[in-house]
Amino acid sequence: MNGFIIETDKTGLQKFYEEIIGKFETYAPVEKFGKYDYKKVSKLGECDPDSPIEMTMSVKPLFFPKTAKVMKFKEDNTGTTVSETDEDPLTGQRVILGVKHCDARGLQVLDQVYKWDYIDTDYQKRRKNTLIISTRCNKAGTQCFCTSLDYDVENSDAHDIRIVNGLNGKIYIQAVTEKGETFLKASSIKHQASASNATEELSKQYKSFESSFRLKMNYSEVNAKLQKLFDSPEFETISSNCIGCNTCAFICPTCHCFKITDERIKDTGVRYKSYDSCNNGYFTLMAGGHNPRPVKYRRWRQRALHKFVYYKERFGMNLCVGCGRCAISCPVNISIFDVVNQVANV
Amino acid sequence: MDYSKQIQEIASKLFAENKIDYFVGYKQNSFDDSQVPFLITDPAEIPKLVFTDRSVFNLANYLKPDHTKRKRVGLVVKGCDSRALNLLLTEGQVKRENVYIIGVCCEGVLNDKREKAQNCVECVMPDPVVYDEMLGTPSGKKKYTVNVDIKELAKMALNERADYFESIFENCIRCNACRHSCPLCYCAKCCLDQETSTLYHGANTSSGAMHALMTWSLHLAGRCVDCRNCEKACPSHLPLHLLHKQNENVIYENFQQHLAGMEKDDRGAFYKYSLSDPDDFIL
Amino acid sequence: METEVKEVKEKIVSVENPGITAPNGWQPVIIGILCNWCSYAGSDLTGTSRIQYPPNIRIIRVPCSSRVDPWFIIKSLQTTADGVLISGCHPGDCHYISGNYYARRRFLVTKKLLNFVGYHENRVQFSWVSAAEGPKFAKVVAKVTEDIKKLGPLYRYKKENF
Amino acid sequence: MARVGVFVCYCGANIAGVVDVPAVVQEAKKIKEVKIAIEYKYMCSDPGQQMIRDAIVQNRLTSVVVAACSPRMHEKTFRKALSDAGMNPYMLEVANIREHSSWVHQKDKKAATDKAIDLIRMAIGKSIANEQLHEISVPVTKRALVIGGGIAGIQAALDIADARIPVTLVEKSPSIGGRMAQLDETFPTLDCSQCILTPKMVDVASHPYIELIPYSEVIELDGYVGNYKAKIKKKASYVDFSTCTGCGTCTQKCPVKVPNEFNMNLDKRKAIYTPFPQAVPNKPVIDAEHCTMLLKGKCGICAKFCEKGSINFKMVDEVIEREIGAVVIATGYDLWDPKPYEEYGVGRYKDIITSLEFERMVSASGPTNGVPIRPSDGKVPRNVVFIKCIGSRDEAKGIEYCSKICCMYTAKHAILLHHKVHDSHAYIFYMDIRAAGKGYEEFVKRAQVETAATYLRGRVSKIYKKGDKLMVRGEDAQIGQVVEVEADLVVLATAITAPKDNPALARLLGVSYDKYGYLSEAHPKLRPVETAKAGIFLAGCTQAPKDIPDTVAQASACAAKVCGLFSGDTMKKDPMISTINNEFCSGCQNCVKVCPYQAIVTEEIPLGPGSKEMRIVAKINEGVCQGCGSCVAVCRSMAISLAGFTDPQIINEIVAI
Repeated sequence: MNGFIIETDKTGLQKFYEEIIGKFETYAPVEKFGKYDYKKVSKLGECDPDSPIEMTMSVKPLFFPKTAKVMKFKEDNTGTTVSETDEDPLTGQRVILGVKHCDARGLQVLDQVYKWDYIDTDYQKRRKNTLIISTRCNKAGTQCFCTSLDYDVENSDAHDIRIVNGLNGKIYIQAVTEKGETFLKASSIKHQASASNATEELSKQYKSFESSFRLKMNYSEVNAKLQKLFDSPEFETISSNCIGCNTCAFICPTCHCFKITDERIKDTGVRYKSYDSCNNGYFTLMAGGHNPRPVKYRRWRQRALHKFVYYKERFGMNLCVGCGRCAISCPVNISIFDVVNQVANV
Repeated sequence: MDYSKQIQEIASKLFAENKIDYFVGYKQNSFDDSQVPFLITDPAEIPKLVFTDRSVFNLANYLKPDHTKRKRVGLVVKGCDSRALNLLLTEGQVKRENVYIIGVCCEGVLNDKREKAQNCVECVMPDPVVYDEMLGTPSGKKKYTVNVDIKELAKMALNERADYFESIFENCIRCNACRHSCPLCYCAKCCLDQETSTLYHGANTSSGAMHALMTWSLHLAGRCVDCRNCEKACPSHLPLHLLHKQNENVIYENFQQHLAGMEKDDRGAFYKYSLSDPDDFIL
Repeated sequence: METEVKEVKEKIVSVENPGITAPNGWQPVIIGILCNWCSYAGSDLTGTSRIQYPPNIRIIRVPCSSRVDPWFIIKSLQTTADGVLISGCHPGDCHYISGNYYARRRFLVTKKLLNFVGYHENRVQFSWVSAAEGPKFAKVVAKVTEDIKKLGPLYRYKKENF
Repeated sequence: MARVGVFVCYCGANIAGVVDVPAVVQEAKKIKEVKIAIEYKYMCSDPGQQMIRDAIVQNRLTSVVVAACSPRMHEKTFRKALSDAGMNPYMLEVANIREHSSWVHQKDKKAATDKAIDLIRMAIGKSIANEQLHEISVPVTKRALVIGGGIAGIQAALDIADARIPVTLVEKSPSIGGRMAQLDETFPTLDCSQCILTPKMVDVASHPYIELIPYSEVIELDGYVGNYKAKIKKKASYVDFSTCTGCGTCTQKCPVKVPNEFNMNLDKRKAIYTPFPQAVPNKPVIDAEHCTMLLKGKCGICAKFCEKGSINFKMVDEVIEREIGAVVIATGYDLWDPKPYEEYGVGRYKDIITSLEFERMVSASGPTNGVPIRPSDGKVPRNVVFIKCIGSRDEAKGIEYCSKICCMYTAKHAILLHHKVHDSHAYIFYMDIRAAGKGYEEFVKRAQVETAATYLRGRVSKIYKKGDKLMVRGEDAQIGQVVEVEADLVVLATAITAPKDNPALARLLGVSYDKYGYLSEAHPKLRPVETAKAGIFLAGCTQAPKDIPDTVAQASACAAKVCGLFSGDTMKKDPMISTINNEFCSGCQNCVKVCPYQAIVTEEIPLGPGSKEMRIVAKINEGVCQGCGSCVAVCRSMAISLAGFTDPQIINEIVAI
């Protein structure tokens, strides 16, 4: 559902943000080493909710951190005793500003795997207690292709509140979910619904945004074709350029591979869960030495098909949300977009 | 500098005479002026080959993977790249007869801000040190200068510097892109991947990252040729060159001005010694 | 133990994190990695000649200083140690001819690198102690212990303390 | 699952006096892997060891920690105890709580106790990571190879052979004997060199355990201690030794005359020749560079006159192989060429000769039948000037070191000159007189007093010709003024240098050599006859300048070493050596570079199971590896591990504190 729209301007928005930062534990894109990452902020000056997508990490780490303690253990002559970690899965309300539409969608996609089979309580807690305010891009990045995937970017319900910079210089704050609506109502910003032309302005903005895309593809066609292309030789050719650095997986808003490691000192230790990537040669290495994906192209095939076929089959959503980050941070600029199209259009 | 034409000619010659199975060069990106490594087996692709001051990536990295390792490869190298290649030859990773090296006398490449990259400004050896064919005119060895950032950091107070590096290690997500993009990290199985946690910090904690990056930089001490592939690959844009330059600096000052990969059969500073090495830091 | 009491009074601060002060009665842990032929023999001699030195050092025996991989040092500092002492044969006396020459190069670079990323240079120290230098070993340990007591406990880059 | 037993020793009051042993035991009991922890007064005593043995059996222990004195003290004792209990002896770890705790922290009992606990915890941690190791036994081929047939080689060969160990003696010239055979008399006793040497030479030839291969060179050596394989090139002698009787007709008849190097080219020999009358073997060889038959294909007179028909111009070099267990290198020395001394007119004035030339002259069997003469006119010299340190101790023109023997042989020459030419007078210019050795100083005195040789301390600045005399101008430092001596003959005591092909030989054998080309010993003080490469030993001047007594002593020392090496059928070796994990090895060969013993080689293995493509990996030669661990520290991919000091063991120690 799309809730009511508030029309305001730069200063209004600023006030809105400042109020939030004042009231809640707020996260927003903060620049470090020329890269934006979602960090806790105490005042608006520190962050930039309109950070360019090319230079912004996804919000994934706020829900699925790059490393987390799973448990503690202690060994003595009585045996091994396991205990909870001191890490607190988020309790209080949390707000994230400047989330990109694709990232928000990414979380939606991740939810599927996290509430299926094993329920990851920590993740659920973090999701439940977080309100996502996303800003719609005005221009697509060089590698973006979110609009040509299986979800409606314009009316996405992946975020609670949507902020749109109208072409007319006005700014529209739109409640998307009930959660968002109540939140908006609670805020001091004037509530009365804005001028009737708001909806047109929104769609106008979206039109221009949509037209700015360099990359476009026919998703359903690609998806359909890929289902039959498991043995495509193309995977070998496209993977030959890949240097196997795993960056794509680590910065991807939807990749969720992880590894488990123990760190111990004396007789105590902690078990960690940390990011890993299916591009790692040893990722599928089994005890006894068998490895179903010993060579790069097989790992690439897994990556591409998992994103565009398997996940869709299982959860009805495409695992890739078209943010193009993999292509941006890939040292040799391999884009999942090019890959799937190349393979599909053989 | 633009050697696209020459390189295309050489490449087609090599394919024609069946001297190579692969050719590794650069190709223009479709959407901006940056370039990407370009691995070709089919002569028809040759016209796409380019080489300008945007040909940044160190192609020696492409002699690592299994599908090129034991094949006959023709590739383009700049000064720093050729030093890396030199080390790969010395360390028996590449057979000399298997590679046809087109050495380019580099005039420095541009970074994404379109200005001369820092490592090119401080470059000691812009000319190829090993090659079959040289393009451009050599400008000779330059004077060694201490990296500017190192100088800056040296001025900092100890705990400030520690804070700075802590922030670097915190921002590391341990994707190991640095390692994979480094032409000199060719180990069959990297010690940082060995999942025996008593040995290694497997976790992505800042201390784990510190452990990994420090060990890594020490494995490259006296070998790093400052091509900055690692930095280009790093998704968190971490200034990884700091650790390497620091080591390089210490080694240059203390061990007979040693610089990595300059001479043939030089394995790096840790694999030889001199009786006159500094002893004053030892009680 | 007077010395110790005094330290408690004047509150030792960790050099790397000036924010943190040492708990009362804090004593540093120092890991000593000694080569089997010179330094370990030397430390034995210190014992047999009953020369007293501070009890903070824990000694690990290795065949040769060239066996010491730099990341042993990093590992020690990250886990249990507040400081590390590595000791081998004097140049030219190496039981394995040239081991300590290779080691010497690695140590210099490692020491500088650790200092560069924010460890105090005295956290990691090196010495040449021959099998005959019992007294010297005691002196070295005393000095290193003193230095590290001054530096305070090491928290920087520690593995999360469990 | 590890089951560790901890055994804490009181060592009387030595440990218990300071460390609270019961408390330590209690702490040890708390540790997960520890199944039993007990204390005892003297663990090293028989009852103590019995306790350990029983505990091992009763508690099915997988590793044992003994907390007592230094492992350097009793490690072997306790290892034995373990193996007696049927346990692998290398599952033992010793926590050194005496030398490292009780004895050095006597004033602070609590700290000492805490430290003892930590040390034990570390030992337990390490022991858990211990692996079962087994003593390596390397088979030995009981045959020694001696390179060089000078007095050093001869002595070594004889001593080894007398212990009934077969020896292969390789000499590159046609006869053994070496430099000593060229000498006339030897200091300080002036007994005739030939008289004491030739019997030994004959012994070598006739010894049942010695295989003498003259006129040949070692061209290849591979393998390791106890198991070397040597390739030896026999140079073509063109004479079939098996039939040749050594009658000497051929040498008389041969028309070609060649300068005779044995006599320092003072006279001529034939193109087919035996180097000297007492040569062993006493068979002639043809000098291919000068034989007209071999050069131009005509002549062949020797063949005509040889009744046995032993001459064979078709003969070619042949390469033979020998399997050997140890090598003795005794390649001797060369003489330094005094050319750089132009100011002395070296090369211009005939009557300036080197000591060895003089030695040959005064030798009864020499070119001048024992009478020194002036090469220029053949007259017998009256005033002879000897100049010492020609090349020695002269960084500018020659070499830095002292050749050690010149002082003595010059004194000898003065005496010999006096014997041969009674009205002669010897002047000796010297820097110092270094006469350290039994009867040496007396000998020099004898030269000074008995033969009234004039010793002038100072360097010679110039030699110039005056009539048929040589004017030697030098400084006499004692009176502090320039002196000129009118000499008939000038003898230069030239330095001795390492044989010029030593470096080549060293590379071929894989031993190290110093900047002068002398082969280096394993330890300057404690291992003076071994090289760094196990099973290869050094005798004589090939290691450093020596006189005959020292040379012979070192040769015998080599023999003793060889015999020791061969005392058993196999050599027992400590198993604490490096091993390589091929899976991880990336073949960068850094280990090969840093290994001080050349114990690491490379081998090619298939890329994957059954694949044709090969990759290079390092390979440790367990016969040679001494277990220093240099390779482990430089192995970036952690493919190498050093048994007894593996990474897990050391890390366990670090994290256990």
